[in-house]
Amino acid sequence: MYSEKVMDHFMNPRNQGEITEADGVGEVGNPTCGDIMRIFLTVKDNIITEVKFQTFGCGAAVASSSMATEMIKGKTLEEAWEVSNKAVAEALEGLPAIKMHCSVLAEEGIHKAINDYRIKHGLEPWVEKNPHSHDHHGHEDETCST
Amino acid sequence: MYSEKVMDHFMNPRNQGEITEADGVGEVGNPTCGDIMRIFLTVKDNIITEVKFQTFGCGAAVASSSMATEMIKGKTLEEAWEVSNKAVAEALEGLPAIKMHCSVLAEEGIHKAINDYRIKHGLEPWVEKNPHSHDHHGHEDETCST
Amino acid sequence: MTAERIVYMDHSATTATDPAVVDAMIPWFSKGYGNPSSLYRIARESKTAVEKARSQVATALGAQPDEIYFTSGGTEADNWAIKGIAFANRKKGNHIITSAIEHHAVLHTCEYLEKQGFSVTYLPVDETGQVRISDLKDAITDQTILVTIMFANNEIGTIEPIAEIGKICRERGVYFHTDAVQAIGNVAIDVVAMQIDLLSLSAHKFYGPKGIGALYIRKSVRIDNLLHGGGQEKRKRAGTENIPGIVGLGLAIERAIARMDEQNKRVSALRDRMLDGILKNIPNTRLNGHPKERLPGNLNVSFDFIEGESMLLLLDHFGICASTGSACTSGSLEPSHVLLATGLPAETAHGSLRLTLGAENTDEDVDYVLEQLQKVVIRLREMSPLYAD
Amino acid sequence: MTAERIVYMDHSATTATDPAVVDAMIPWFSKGYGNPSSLYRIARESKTAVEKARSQVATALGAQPDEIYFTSGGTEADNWAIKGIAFANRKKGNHIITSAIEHHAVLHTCEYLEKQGFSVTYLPVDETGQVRISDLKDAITDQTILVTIMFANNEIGTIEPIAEIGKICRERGVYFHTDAVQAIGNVAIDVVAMQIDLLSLSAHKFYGPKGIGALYIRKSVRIDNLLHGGGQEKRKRAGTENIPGIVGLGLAIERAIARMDEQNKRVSALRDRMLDGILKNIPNTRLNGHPKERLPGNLNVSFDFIEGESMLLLLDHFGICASTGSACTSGSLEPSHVLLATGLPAETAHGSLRLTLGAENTDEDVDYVLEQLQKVVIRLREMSPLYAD
Ligand SMILES: Cc1ncc(COP(=O)(O)O)c(C=O)c1O
Ligand SMILES: Cc1ncc(COP(=O)(O)O)c(C=O)c1O
Ligand code: FES
Ligand code: FES
Repeated sequence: MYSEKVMDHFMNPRNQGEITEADGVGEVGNPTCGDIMRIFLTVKDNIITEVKFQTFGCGAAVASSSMATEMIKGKTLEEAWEVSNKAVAEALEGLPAIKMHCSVLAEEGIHKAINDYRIKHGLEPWVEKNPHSHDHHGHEDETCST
Repeated sequence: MYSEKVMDHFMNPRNQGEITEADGVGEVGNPTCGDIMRIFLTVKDNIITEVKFQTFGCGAAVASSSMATEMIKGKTLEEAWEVSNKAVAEALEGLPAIKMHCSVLAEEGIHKAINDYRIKHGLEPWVEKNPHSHDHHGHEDETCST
Repeated sequence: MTAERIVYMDHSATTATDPAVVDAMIPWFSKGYGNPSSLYRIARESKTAVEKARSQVATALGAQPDEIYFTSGGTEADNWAIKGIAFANRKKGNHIITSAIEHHAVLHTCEYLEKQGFSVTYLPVDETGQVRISDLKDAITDQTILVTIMFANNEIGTIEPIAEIGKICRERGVYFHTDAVQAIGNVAIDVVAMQIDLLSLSAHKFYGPKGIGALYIRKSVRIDNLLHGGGQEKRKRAGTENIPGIVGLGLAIERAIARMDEQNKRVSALRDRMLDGILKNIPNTRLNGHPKERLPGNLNVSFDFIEGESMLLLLDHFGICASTGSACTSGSLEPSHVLLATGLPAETAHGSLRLTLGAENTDEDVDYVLEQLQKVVIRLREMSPLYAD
Repeated sequence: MTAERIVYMDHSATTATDPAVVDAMIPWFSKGYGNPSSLYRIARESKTAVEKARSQVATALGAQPDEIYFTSGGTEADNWAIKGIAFANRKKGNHIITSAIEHHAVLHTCEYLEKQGFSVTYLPVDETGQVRISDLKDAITDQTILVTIMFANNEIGTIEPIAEIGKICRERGVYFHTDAVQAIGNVAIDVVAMQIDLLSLSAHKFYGPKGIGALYIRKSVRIDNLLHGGGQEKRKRAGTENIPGIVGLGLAIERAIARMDEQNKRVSALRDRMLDGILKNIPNTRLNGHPKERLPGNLNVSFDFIEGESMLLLLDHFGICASTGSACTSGSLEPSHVLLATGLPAETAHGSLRLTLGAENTDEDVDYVLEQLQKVVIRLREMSPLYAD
């Protein structure tokens, strides 16, 4: 069901852990839906020098956290903001349709962490360009019931 | 599906054939239902000295004709009249439920042949004590549609 | 006492599973037994096997793999297609068209739907067993939601004008289902070219295992589920997948299509020789069904003055496996509704014999059957009060 | 990279077909392939094999052979029982009672019937997963035609008070169907003593083949057909019989019953040892289901702070086959309706693991799973933002 890349990132997650004195932290998800993702950033000169994640969720959620954090490491905040869930999924060599929302979590977690940093630094939070519907488990026209 | 006895009488029918100058002949059945049975009797001193049958029908019909004719040979007409389809079926070591009506044909054929003899000899025909319903193929509550 | 020799000429009833198919199935019983809905490796392997078989079926029909749904056989496929379309499209209309010569899996399903308030037209057939296109055109109304006409008839072997029917249904915006249970492996099928919306098949009719079949459902067709439960088959057909059966079906259909042309040539030549021999050697005999548009292995003949079950019993005694349209065999009420629909009188229908040839039959089989059949017919006619007249 | 060692602990999902059962099936593919509806010898032999299997199933349930009908599996049996009773008894009433923890084959069938105008009561269960007899009594009205409550639950293994339910239903003149798919071979069943009117089973859950099951229908029960067509199964279930499957089912159930007591003792001892090990070695863990009234091989535990699918993926990496009640595995919307019905919060349900032990499991398997499972849980908790708190 999962690509080799997904399984690699799931079995050997990059950047797993926490940063105790992070410059920005973002938490998204909902335990009743079976997923929570927390992203920690260290920012120096507008550049993400360190990033860590903690994830409670499925294989796709873990792999997405791992891949997304890899993708934003060393990037400017502007560049990091542009990393979409689609890009994460593509870098993972695809996700099953019903698992696309797990990559959305990663995108949202990063956005939240960046805005946390911005707010702490007295900056306007950026607004989501394409807010994702919270059609959590993405099945047909049904939505997560909790 | 059929007992060994049925198969024996079907494969080696006794008394198959016709009696050209029979004392009594009875024909029953209906070609559209897939069965016709014709019984020929030679009667001497009220005793059936010879009997033959012709049958168009299933294995049970053929075996019933064969067995029934065996059972009445050498009997008085009164005794022959009493040979029931149940007795024929029992002598055949049983018939499948949906094939019981084939043995009824044999009983009726004999009755018809005896009454043919009686009428030819100016006697009152005997009446059926337990007329069989013409629930031909005997299936549940349906009857032969032709 | 029973003959040593067995000549099986009842391939339309069922076929022996091809040993190569059995070999392909075996690993999926005790080794690759994982439930495809599970996540671990042996389950993923089962899933892969199921998807491979789905592609094999799709290829055989000219369909896409995601248009193939596995069922427990032809009967379930027919029931699903007809009830599923009827209940899902009831708002559009309540009229269904079928033919008088369908298999009971279609006919009894239609009769059930009549009890549920649907109205069903049973198209008559001509003396060869074909529906008339003009009858079909006349029968379609704005209430019609489904036409279900079989690809080829199981008793008399007649092949219906499927492409023409498909064209009309598509033009009139009516779903077209065909019961192709007898056609697979015997007739070239292309669901796109023939404009078929739903198609039923059953593996045991083409040297696959019993208890497995499939329904082709063209994308975008609106259909209700028949079996409710787990999310298998893209949530359209619940129930743990019969992996060995599905694998067997996939291989069997692939092999059936691969050898179709060559086998049809061989089998129809045997069949034609047998027909010639019967008509030449046995008087008062007629061929039922279409003289040309018929399944390659199908022979259906009626012998006057005798009854089918006793014919079968004697043939069985000589090791010959065949079937009949006589009501006496089944204990049903009427001889074959198919033979009657072609205009055959009931008494003649009672004397019908179906011989359906297949993969293992040889020239020697034909000679043997011709010889024994002649003896059997003579013997039964001698016993018959009809012949004696 | 994947482990060589495979430890299968998902016997409630499906089981490997017993090689002795496969051996018994094989002759019926390519040799004894006759269609039981036909008349000739190889067909009569098929028929005999089917009737033998019917007796084997009847014996296992304390039923009569003519009360057993073969189906394509548990799903079809459940669909048939529930829809068949509903439609045949609609004049008597339109109310059905079931439980909140049934398999989807029952639940989705009931939901379908609700759309057809029936009214369905879903009885709640207590925290162990048992329905309360007083709830059942209160729910029965003069409109009630059917109670359908599973014999044993597939997720948490809880065994329901079937004999008590049967007694009440019989007293109140309501048909009682039980989905015994998980119970066969694990719990002694007697349909007469337990006053069961209909019972579903599926061979692949007790080391028989997939794609075959049966429905027990007590004599005189009024039920409609589900699959219409040929006259098979005493005109109650159409479709050419799956002879190898039926033969396999017959032998599998006979063997399952014969070894039941001994196997239950062995398997439940392994299960209990595993439970003890888990509760001792892994903190923040709880057992789901009934502490005693549960299937011998069933273990269902929840691990706080982690999610089931990732547990399964890691376990699979170590060759361990298990399942979970997390919604994330199936892509469905909610974690297991069964766990939620027992009052478990959704976040805990997401961390549930079902290990179902069976015939091949050994003491070494238990040791291995205990060792790997502890590592897996630690690893995932280290990654979890919930645990980190
Ligand atoms: C034309 C036709 N349709 C449907 C069926 C039913 O298929 P099955 O018996 O495999 O369910 C058959 C064969 O029995 C058939 O010949
Ligand atoms: C309790 C229960 N009922 C019904 C079923 C359905 O059986 P099958 O998948 O064999 O159709 C299952 C298993 O999947 C089950 O565990
Ligand atoms: S003669 Fe028709 S069933 Fe016996
Ligand atoms: S976290 Fe629930 S499906 Fe990925």
